[in-house]
Amino acid sequence: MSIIENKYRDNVIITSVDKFMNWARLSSLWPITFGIACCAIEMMATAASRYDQDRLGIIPRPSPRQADMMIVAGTVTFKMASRIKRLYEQMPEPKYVIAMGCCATSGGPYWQHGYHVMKGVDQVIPVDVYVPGCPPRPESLLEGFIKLQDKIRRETIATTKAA
Amino acid sequence: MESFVFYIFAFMVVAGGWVVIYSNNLIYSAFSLLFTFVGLAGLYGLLMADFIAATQILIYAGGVLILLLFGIMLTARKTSIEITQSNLPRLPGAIISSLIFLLLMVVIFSEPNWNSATNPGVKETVPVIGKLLMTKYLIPFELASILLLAALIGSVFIARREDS
Amino acid sequence: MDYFIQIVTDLLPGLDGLPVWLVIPSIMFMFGALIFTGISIYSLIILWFERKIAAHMQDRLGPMEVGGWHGWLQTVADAVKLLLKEDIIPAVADRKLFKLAPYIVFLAAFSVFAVLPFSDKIVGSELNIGIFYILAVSSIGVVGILMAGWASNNKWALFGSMRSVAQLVSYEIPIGLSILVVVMSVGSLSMRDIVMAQDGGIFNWMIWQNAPFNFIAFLILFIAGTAETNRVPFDIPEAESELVAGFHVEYSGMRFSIFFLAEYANMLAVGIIASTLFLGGWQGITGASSAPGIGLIWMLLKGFLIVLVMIWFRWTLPRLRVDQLMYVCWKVLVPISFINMVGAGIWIGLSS
Amino acid sequence: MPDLKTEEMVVQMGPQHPATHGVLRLEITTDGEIVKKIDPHIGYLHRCFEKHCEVLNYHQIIPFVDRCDYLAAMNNEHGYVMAVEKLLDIELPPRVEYIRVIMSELNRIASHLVALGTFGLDIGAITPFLFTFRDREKILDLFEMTSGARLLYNYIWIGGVAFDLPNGFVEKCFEFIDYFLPKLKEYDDLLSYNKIFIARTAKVAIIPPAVAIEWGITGPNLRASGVDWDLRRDEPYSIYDKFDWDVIVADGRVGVLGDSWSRYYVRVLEMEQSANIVKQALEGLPSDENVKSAVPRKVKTKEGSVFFRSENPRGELGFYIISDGSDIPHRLKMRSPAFCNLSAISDIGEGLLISDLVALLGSIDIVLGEIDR
Amino acid sequence: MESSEVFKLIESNYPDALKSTDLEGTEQSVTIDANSIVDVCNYLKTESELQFTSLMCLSGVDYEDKMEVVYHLHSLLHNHRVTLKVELSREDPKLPTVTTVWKAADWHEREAYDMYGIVFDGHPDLRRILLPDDWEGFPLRKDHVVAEEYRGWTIRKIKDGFE
Repeated sequence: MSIIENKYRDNVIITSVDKFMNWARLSSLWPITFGIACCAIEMMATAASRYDQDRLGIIPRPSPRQADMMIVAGTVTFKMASRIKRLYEQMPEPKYVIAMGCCATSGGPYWQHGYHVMKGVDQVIPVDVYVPGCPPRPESLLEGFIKLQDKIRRETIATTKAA
Repeated sequence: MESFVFYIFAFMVVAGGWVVIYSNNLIYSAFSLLFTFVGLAGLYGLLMADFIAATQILIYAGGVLILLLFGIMLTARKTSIEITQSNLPRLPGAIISSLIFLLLMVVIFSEPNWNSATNPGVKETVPVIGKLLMTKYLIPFELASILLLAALIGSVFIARREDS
Repeated sequence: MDYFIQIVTDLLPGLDGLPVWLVIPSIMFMFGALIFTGISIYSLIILWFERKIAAHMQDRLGPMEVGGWHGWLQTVADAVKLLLKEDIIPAVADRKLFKLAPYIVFLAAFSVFAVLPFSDKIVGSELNIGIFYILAVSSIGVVGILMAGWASNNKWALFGSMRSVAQLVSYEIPIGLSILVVVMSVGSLSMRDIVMAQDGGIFNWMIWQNAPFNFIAFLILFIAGTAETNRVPFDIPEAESELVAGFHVEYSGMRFSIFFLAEYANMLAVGIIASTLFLGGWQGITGASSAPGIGLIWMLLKGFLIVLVMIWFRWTLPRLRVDQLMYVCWKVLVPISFINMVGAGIWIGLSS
Repeated sequence: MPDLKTEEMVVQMGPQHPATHGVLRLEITTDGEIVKKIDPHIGYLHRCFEKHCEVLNYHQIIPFVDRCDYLAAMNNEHGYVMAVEKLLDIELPPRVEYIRVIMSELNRIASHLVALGTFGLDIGAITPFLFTFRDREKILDLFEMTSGARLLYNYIWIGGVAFDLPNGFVEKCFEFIDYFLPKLKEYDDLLSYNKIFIARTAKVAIIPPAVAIEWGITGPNLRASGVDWDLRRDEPYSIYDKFDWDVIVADGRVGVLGDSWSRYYVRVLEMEQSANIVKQALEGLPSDENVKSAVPRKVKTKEGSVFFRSENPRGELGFYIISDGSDIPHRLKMRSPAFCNLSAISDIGEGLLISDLVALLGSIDIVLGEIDR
Repeated sequence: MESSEVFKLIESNYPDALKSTDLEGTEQSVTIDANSIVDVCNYLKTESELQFTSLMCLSGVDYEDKMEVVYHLHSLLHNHRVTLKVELSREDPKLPTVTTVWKAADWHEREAYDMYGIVFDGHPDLRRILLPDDWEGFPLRKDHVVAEEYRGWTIRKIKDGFE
């Protein structure tokens, strides 16, 4: 991912460094303020008073350069797809993607007849966590954050073992 | 230690000046002026002219340099970061600057009381400067301010004429 | 500084044998490192505070999970994460200037701390032109911001830096004029003298003297200081809804955190300068205390209070437009502070 | 120096930009900070709504109508359903009409709250956004109680509504109204009459009435320009003529007619009126009736066409339905209010500062789902 | 004023322009000749009794054998409305623009062009509005077949046995 990954074998020190680094990363996930459609409103509601994603240390940043993850909140169209790809490429490693809602996951209700709707954002960028729902409730999105944190917790900078 | 600090500042001044002259990128030239100014301020500081040093930074780094950079950025193509300059008239430049250098040398060495003094220690310079400006150098001081005022009004006038 | 040198030589008696040209710079370096650590820790704390205060103003809780009790490790995690991020330099950016800019901005913010009197004894250098030095040095940061905006080769960044520079250059004038009021009443540019002139309890503080001129000067200094640190309602250089993130839009990871650090260092500097000039510096409400630690605590407390008010501003007010910002400076603050200065001069002349 | 030329610069604002409220892209040519030309690019959220209408039957379209204007799903459903009912000639039980009006007006408040909050965000005030969202949650609670969903309800059906009001809804709704009306004062204190806010929005991006009509601007934006026109009063549909309420027309209180502040404040006052309507509707709510008694099992329309407009929070929402007699529309065109409102931006936005352009965009309150459909 | 009276006024002023009137169906409408639509619209907008100042809606419609453009006009002053129709051939749908009459027609006409390929002569900026510039085909035409892919991304993602 970043500078020091995949250079060392697994050992005790690496494990504790892992723990520390992963803790920092999962505790401060800054999403890029990027809402596309209906889900964006629920994403805003997640940031707002009642659900308050700041409790988990999640504050939105307007610039992709300063963001750690991207919440693809809404329907991805073909016109938009290349933009999303570019935004994703502008983000610094390590970066994560949450596909929020059915549209971002698979095209959702526009799956069959949507000639201009991309059937899942995973055709353009890799997705870490899929949050289902149309739109997902803020609770689901928070659950998605927690799932992503679990995923980060398992990361390691050691050389990946032969599977 | 003092001479060590002196060499650091002197290096900053000379290196900054070198980049100003020899860089092909106009922006680099402008930004390296910052180092020249700061180094110069450091030299003033070593000479116990602390007020002059601070003024040097305030006026030159904070004012003149910014104006210069604004000038470059606003007149040149904003959409590209490459602004080049050429240093074609090198020979005349060399002649003029060596002449100035010679003149300075003559002035410096013809001064009769040119003795090296010991470090006078930290003294408060601001009251002295203030008194001098208000007594002995009152007329040059006022003339300079009138000149600046005239320049200011003139530039405003030129800028405003466009509208009418 | 002398006090610090004395402490270090007392603690490490072996230093006497070493040559002076080696010892003094290394002690200076140690002092610098100490200040740097202090600023970093302070920034982490104040950031956490800001998030908590903002959250409670908005019917939220703010950071709650990271580190257990009320998310007190939140900002530490943020800092560590920023340091671990990939450091992107855009392909079209000017690499040299892009790398250099954050350091210049931070350098300007950091060198101010060299003369700030944290207490009677804890002070980097007791320059006799202290306050003038601060004015001068802080203007270097402008060059760094311009450099950052230009080198990013991003139009939003360029807009941001242009706005920022215009703002910083303008607001230095009311700051200078309101500082002059204090300097006139004390008769010295030295920070130490200014604090000493306010000896003897809360009613001798500079803010109450020369009524009402010093009070107006304090308000102007505070408003202009808020503008100098790019805080709401003067945060147009990084206006989120207009310029995405302003001059640091292309910066990521560590370089971005340096900008962040510089902003919070500047805030603390403004707080300490304002409290030194007007609120009695390291002296307590009843006057100076002889114990060395007490002065530092008073100083930080006052600085912190002013920073808190700035935070309060940020989460309450909308932001001004760029021309209104200039209007406020040139047509409101500058004339008022000028008249204020003249009035204070006359007052001082009459009362002496 | 009369021939000193400044270079013009083309800036891409969006599709990812905090001020564009979604995925709008503005290609703006600027001279310094002044906007010289705006070229809006839309369609980044074109979800083929009208194509879906040509393959789905009348009932199935309702969820897609929801997703067009996701901030005012109830209002959209109401408009669409009334258009189809006009084609079918259905007589509705009165209770259904009352429930629909309550839902539409509550959703209007919710939608305006988002508009207010995001407008504040555009101007740089962060806290009002969280306050409005806090109050909006209370409305969403009411919706959740009735329809089970927070944002997209699929609640208003052709000929009725999906469920009757749950037990305790009326009391909770009264409670909400009592809670909400004092909050308007809070917004006034925090934002509306804030000096900086007024300086940023009053006399900024003025839309004169003639220009507004010419571009087909409707809804609060039109009323902010001083045109006294509200479909709910002037072409009464549903049961709006039974209630006692006022059409809010801006009076240029702090600036001039048609400026950004007027557009903002019309919404604040409209929320008060909506709350009034809800209150009256709750008081006049007829007792238990079967809310699904008029719901047709299979929609069989006669051949023909209908154009029906209703007052959406963003303006006049029109549905043009051409039926060929089957249960699937031959053509359904949606006249979306935000589409028409936004089309004027290149005309109005010229000569503004970038900051004012942001204020203009925020004040006309666009929803990209509806613009791109 | 009732629609039928407006139709009579049009008939008396522009006898050649009027092709047919439909007073029977659910919506009264009048069909205008494509070439004189601008004149008729200008008349409807400026005539003091009518003053159709706002163009509410402009829709393209595709019948299998012909194309239609439908104008819904409304007068804020007199509060009356009228529906105009223009019939076009499917092979070469072309008619003059009404952007000179109402500016609001600008985006509506671009949309009709985007979706149906109807060409509005004299439109200042007739290009695709919703779909990307390099999109092929006019998706709302009844005979439109959705392409398999766009820029390498799959548009239709239909599994076997699922329709």
